[in-house]
Amino acid sequence: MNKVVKNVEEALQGIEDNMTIMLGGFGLCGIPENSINRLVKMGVKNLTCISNNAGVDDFGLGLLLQTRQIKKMISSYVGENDEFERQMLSGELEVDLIPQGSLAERCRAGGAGIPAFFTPAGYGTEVAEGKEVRVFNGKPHILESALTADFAIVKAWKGDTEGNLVYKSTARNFNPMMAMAGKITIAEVEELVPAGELDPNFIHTPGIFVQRIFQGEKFEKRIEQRTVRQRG
Amino acid sequence: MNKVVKNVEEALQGIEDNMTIMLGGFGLCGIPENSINRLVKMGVKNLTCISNNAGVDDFGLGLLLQTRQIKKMISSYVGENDEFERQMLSGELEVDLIPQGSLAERCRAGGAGIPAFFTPAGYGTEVAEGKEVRVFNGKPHILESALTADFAIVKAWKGDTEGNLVYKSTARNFNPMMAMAGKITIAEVEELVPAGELDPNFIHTPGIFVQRIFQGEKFEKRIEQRTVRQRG
Amino acid sequence: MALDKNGIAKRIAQELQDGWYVNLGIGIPTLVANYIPEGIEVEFQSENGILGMGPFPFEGEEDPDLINAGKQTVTLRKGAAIFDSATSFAMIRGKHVQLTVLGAMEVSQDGDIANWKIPGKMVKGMGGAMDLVASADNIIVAMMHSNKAGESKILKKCTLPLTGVGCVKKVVTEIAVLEIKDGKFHLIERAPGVSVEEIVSKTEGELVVPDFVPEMQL
Amino acid sequence: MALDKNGIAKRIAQELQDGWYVNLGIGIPTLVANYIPEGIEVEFQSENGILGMGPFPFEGEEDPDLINAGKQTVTLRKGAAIFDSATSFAMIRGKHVQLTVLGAMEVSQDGDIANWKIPGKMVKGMGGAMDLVASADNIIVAMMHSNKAGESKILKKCTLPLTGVGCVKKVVTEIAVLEIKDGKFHLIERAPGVSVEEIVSKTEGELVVPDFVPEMQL
Repeated sequence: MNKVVKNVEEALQGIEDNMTIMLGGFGLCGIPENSINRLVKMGVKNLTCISNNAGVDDFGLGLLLQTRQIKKMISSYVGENDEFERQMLSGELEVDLIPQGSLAERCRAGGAGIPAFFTPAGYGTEVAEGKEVRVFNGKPHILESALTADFAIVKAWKGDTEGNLVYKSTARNFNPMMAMAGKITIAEVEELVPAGELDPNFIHTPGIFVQRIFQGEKFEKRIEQRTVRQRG
Repeated sequence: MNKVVKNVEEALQGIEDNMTIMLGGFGLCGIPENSINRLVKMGVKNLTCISNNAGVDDFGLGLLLQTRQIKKMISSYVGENDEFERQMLSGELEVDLIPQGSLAERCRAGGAGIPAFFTPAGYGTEVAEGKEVRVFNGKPHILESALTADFAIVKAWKGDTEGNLVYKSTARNFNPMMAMAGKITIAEVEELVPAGELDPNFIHTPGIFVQRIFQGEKFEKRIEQRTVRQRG
Repeated sequence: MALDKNGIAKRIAQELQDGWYVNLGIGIPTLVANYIPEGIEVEFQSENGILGMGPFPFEGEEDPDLINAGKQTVTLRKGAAIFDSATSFAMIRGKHVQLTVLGAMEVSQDGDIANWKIPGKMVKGMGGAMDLVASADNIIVAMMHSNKAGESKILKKCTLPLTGVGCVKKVVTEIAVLEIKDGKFHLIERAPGVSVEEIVSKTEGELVVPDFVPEMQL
Repeated sequence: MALDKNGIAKRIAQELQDGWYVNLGIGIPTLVANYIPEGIEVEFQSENGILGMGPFPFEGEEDPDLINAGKQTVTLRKGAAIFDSATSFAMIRGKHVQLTVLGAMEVSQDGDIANWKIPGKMVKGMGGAMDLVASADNIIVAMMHSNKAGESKILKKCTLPLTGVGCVKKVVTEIAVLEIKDGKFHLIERAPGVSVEEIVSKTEGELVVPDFVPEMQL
């Protein structure tokens, strides 16, 4: 089942104003750089973006904030981003903050046909407002619903022509769950290999979850917090 | 964090009458053979066993049925097993049948701190009896609860001293979820390797889920349905 | 003439569309894999954890660690992927599998299906069937039109414990192709040489018969 | 004399037990990793997907694909494992992580914690904090006893939006170790040279003071 598209232009065809888009990544690690740059060029507007973070001013989702293409962010941790702050405080940008574990599980649930589940996270806080509370084993839990998206855009290390994906190290993060939850899932990979080159036993995202795959042209892979120790 | 125990005897210490035990495997594929043989020798009784299948008469969980050590089976598909049939029809054995996907998800939920979730599987059938029904997106779903066990016993291909596990091919099946859901999880592996030998990026079950690990003495790996095709 | 099992499988294979992921149940459904139309590429999912299931292995190459959901030794196609049971049913429940083909003991005109339990007899369990029928948008049932006693299995209402409700869209038997909509069976095709009268007489459920019922093209 | 951040971290490190998996939050908690007692082996979990997190890399060996939850470049220890965010929070929610250490803006005598939002100010989000505090059986808060305006952060009731309710069991500040039980703070230890009076005066919440309050042994 060949899922390969020529390039980022072809991969992102069909993304339109007002759509909901999931984007993998944690901080700037494992984000679909090429696709984000392309979204800026496409100029699609009023997007709802589901992503754990919102990039920095001049990289990642920050770029789409600069151009005011995002109407709403659904994230667990934002900031590190002046333009984001300005838009949020002025009310230009809607922000829905979700506990990180609930965000991950809600994306997985969306891809797995689980419409809702109970979690203890957020009970007693404003996250629980308007949500059903139920006690299990003496402990209150809140009911959280599944998240899906018109398009999910994920970034993998290697991918094959069938859409099977392998991530590298902590660039995995939210990518596997978001790959499951997109009506159409687009994978940008550092290296596109023929079917059969990836070991079937060590595939992180089976190709069934991926509709389009392409090899990204360039990956900057910016480091957000360069921390090192001295030798010897 | 060294999780290694000497042998199957040490690994299964603490398993007592009336306990609930999860056992990985699908059919006879990926079952913890050495541990099952040891349970027979230990003679623990009135066990509740959670396992997708119940083995065959003289292999796998069938051995524990022969010795009448099992009080209740929680499975999705049983049979292929005359002694099982006899005990079930005579009422000696309680049997709780669960849709396979719900069984897998309930084990995962148990390990993941999700006390309950909604699934469409079983709605309108006797599986739904006594369970809450709720409509999501126009479709009725039933509320299923998490499963946990006093001990989970899983079988892996390779494991390291820290308890990190790698499964081989379809012998993976229920093992990863059950590894998550045991209060104490025991892993029997074909090959025990030093920490650092398994690639951190390709570990199926992180060691945090495993409390005890040992290299099994002998793996018969019986084939249930040997199907072949003729050469060209 | 009524079809044999391979004929039923062949007819169902005509329903396959390029690019589909397909889950085949045990029995007749498994045979569908032998009749994939030319120019069509489909990928088989096995709920024990395979995407891209291949044919049986050559003798001597059986791997006890590589079986399908029927516990048969199988092989992997190029580009296959292995996963755990939770992920497998995430694919199924999440509607990532485009077609499910499975057998049945009874089907009703409301699309209900019964295929896992006969009260008073040995119960083997539903396996993955309840997840599959509750989730798939596209379910084809492969079955014989009547049981061994000659009684219709295409019913107004199922008499056996249900596997799922209102989920079956199409039934292919040895004599007919039926669609289910608006609470009725609709006769779409008949097996070569089988008369409409025979199908009508063997169908207990309400059956809508159009003026012209084409023969299956196999 | 009041402790510095490293002192707080050092005191918290004494709480570690052999064989524990530990999640350290950003700030002071991160420093705990530098003071693991001799003979104790613990494994650090980072919620972005690491078990067995190691120290910062040597200069020139930073890997942009290998960061911790604070987005800092890190390394892996021998025997480490990488996983996705859903699995990471399965570990946390499922109580497989034995200890969580995190910072706070306020803690109440009922064990409530507020550490993610100041109304009217920029809100950065809760990240994984709500999952961590709602799940862990064993939560230690590392914080300063007072805010910059000199007001106590050890309160009868939190004034800021909560991160979790009734979850904090122990608080370590620059001047004291407090346990929370029965709806009260209990003074367990004081920093070397810090008087009980000072701690009492800086604590707004109800504080139970035993006759003898030992000094921390650092």
